[in-house]
Amino acid sequence: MARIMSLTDAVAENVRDGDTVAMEGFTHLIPYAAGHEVIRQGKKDLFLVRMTPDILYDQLIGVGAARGMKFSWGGNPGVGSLHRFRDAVENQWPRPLAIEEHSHAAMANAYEAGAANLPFAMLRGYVGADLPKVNSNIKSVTCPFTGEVLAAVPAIRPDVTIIHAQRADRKGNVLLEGIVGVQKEAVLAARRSIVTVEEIVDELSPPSPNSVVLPTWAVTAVAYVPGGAFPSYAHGYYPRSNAFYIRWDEIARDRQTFTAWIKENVLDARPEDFARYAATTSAKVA
Amino acid sequence: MARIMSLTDAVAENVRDGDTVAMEGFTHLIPYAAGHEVIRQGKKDLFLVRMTPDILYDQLIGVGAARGMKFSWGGNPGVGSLHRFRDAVENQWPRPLAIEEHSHAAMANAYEAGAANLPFAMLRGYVGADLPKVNSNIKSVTCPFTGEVLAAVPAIRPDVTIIHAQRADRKGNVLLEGIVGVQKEAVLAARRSIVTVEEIVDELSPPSPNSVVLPTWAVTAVAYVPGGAFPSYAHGYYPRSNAFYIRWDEIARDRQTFTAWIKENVLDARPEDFARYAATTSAKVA
Amino acid sequence: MMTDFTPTEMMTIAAARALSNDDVCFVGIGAPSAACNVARLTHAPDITLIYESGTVGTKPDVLPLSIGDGELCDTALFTVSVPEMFRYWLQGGRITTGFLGGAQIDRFANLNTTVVGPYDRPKVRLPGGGGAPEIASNCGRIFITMALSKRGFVEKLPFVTSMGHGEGGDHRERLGLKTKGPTRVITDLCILEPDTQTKELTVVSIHPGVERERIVENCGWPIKFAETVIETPAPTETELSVLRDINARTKKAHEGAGPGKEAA
Amino acid sequence: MMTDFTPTEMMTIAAARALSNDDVCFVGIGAPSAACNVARLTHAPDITLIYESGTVGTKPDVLPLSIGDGELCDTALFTVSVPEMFRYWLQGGRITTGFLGGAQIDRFANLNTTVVGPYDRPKVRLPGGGGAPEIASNCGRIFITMALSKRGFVEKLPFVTSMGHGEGGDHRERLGLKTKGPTRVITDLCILEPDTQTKELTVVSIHPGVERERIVENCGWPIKFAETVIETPAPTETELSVLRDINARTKKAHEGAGPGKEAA
Repeated sequence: MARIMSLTDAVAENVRDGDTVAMEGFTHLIPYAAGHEVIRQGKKDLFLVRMTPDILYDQLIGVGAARGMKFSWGGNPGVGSLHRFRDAVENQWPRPLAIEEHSHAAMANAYEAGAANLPFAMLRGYVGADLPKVNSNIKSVTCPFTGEVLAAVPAIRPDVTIIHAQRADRKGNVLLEGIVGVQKEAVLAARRSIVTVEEIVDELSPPSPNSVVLPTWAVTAVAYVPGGAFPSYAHGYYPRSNAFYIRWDEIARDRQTFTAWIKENVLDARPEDFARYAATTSAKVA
Repeated sequence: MARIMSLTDAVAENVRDGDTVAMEGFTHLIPYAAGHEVIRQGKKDLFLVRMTPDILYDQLIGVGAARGMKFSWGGNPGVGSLHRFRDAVENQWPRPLAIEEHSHAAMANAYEAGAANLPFAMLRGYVGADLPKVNSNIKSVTCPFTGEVLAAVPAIRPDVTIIHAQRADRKGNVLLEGIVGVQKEAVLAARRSIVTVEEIVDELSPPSPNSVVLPTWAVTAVAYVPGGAFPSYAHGYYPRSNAFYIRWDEIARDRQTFTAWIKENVLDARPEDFARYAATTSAKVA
Repeated sequence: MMTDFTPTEMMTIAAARALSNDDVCFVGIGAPSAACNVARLTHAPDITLIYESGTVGTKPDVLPLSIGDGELCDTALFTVSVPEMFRYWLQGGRITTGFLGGAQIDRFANLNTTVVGPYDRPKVRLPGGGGAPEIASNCGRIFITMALSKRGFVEKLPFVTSMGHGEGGDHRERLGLKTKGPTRVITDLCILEPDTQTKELTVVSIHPGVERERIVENCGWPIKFAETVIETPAPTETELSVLRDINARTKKAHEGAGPGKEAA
Repeated sequence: MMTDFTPTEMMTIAAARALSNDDVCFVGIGAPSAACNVARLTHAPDITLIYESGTVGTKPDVLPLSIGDGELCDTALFTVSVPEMFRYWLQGGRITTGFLGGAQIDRFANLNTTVVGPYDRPKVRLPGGGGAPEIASNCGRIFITMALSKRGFVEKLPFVTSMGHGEGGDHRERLGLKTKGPTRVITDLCILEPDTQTKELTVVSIHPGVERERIVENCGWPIKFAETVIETPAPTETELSVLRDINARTKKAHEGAGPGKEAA
């Protein structure tokens, strides 16, 4: 059963130095508050996994918390480069970053295989592409019926997955809605999981029998962190701050402005500070 | 784009003698009206596919419409045997029935692989079981990373899939809710598809962004057949007639009572006759 | 403590007691479904019941006739597609306990629900395995409940639909399985558990009023008894009334609907 | 017919015209997204737009900054998980048209969005392929839109992120692909299509007011012109006003939110 606990305790108990960590969210519901707590607690040598490492992973890489990263698209969506990621790959600053690069389809299938407790995933993929030449974790498998050859990648099985969701009930059952990305798969594929939520409610009341629910016995820890996805968004709660994504380009371009920003907004901040993003927005539409 | 048409035309155009046909529905939303139309039109030599062939496939087998069947559980749920199925397998009446038998997990994965356009599905399955000894379509595949051996089955790719759903909009987009079984996969795995619905509405209005919707361009034909799932049920419209399932045992046990029932309730009936099951029930709860 | 109960009631209640509040239980239809819901309505209110139709955390007020009755979905925490159920939840290793019944069982708790007679020329064609083959291998442990009879408890199965302990001993481990397999078989006369070494089913508890001879007579193989055999505690008043209530509600709910002429 | 428009506007509008009402289109972010939505708001109101975040049949009022903006989900017919998107819809063969951009392209319409320089010691590390490798192989056909420049249209790609026509000719068929691959590349100066035999990109249409020399100068390889080259029709008043309106709404929507101090 999931324990409902503070974000500080949830991260302290479940994220360990050296862990393989997936903080997922496909633009929507990115667990910023939890990622900042990981930085504040000085976790190190993490192997980060994420389809779309965006600003949050730029921050983790920039502070030197990561030894490596498995990913499929590492940019600031619609804006440009992730400068801290580039600085790590191009100049090894603040430390070298070992990368394992895939396509979205392969990553999505690899999470899916992890959730399904399979050792690998297969896909019609990578045809004519160069990635298999530089990534030894892209192999092939032959259909025993037709003889067709398909691409194969190892299942993703994180030590811990961290996501943000709209709400949980008091038993720790979690509801996600909207663009749900690979979060369900990432949680089910992981040994441990932390879910930060906008609200804790008496009744989960899924809007449809087939809503995306994670039952309490499939989650390790739930933490109440309203606003915890900012500058990403929580469908029905507050919108994405596209302006912050645009502004991040200036902040992250320079090592010093980045470091100053981290000090002010992460190291000297607390999980509760995210609440202002939930509070200052227009009324809920959900 | 799906065409909205009569059930008679939909079956006439899309179900051909000799076809591999999947009429899916895991207890819920079984397309009885459409199956009866297939019988009325005298379609023959069908290869039937279904995880849980229940009364509807008992009827199709009993009238001699099927040359074979791929399935994973062939009983009358909670009641007992499917007598027409048994008569075909045990006594070849009214004709022999070639069977390809799997487990539920294998069938579900095989539909999933069909929807995903993969040639086969893999699963942790059949360990220590005898089915692989009698079914040459159960093979194995080896993980290229760990060397583990997994079971493999061919993807299911029906010529035509037939399902029943709660509602469609006027463009032919379809919504399913409740126990959705493998219907989405069965439709996406098929070359052609027919969906009968309880209602045709102006706006589909899915109750959640992540509702189970089949877009019009993924469906071949939509037919308005209220009550078309009876004695199965349509969540939010009318309940399952467990009493009819119990009663089927007597009807089907004997070849003559079966044949008389088919004449009265199928051959001499029309799709519109199903409307009484929709009409006589308690108010919608959806 | 009641004395007026049927063997089937004793079986269901003994099966219910095997479950705990923390179980995430994959429920087979029939006797398992009754046992799981009696557990939920007595000592294990927070047990998670899962039916293979995709309903998770369901709390039916009446017992379903099929594994996909609307009642299961209406009262579920959520409902997933059947592929997801078998991939993420069962194969994913999220189920602590699978609860199965069967037509035939052997001394190593292998089950047959496929055929009597040769597969190609069956004397009796049974429904088949359904979810059982992978329930048996992927759940943390398996409970089985079926009435003891010579037809059901047989020396040799004509067909192994789902593996229990195979040929006994470490057979499961040899096939790479990490789950426990059948750890308890609850019948209408007694409770059996596999011997720790040989894995042969052995009587560990006998229901009140049942003679050892009756157990021996109703088993198709020379059944063994454990060194220490206890008496199964008789049903309590609460257990019996909960079971009888749900059975009565169920009977009422499943009657009614007309014979294909009138709707329910 | 307008004469006052920018090359980027011409590019977007020419790209929009390539789409039809019946298309089911997998939309890349940036220029493709603008083109697809202009198509939807002009001649193809029933076009189905799909973004890889899982939104199907979306009708955004403003252009998304990312492929997962809330606007896409709010206006979608339905939204699926990302694994389902890539498995059932893209790999499932349900997408008629994929619309891609890229950092670099070669004469056979292969794209690079991964690195400049060696992969292990990149001079410039680009974001990577994202969905592109499988969009390129699994969609019925591919449109590409990017501005013509010597840096972008190169003789040899340092890295093939997604395959176009490979080494040209029947390379796709030889790899077992049954989809068409890139059938059109829309730039700010002209439209290119692969030669039917060699598959080399060839200029088939030149935008109004553009000289052939300017095209030659801005391409990194000796670019070929088709025997018959037409002039791209200039944007209509409707096309331009739709494009400018959506760009204005988009700009307004993406501004605002404070610098990590105040919420949007």
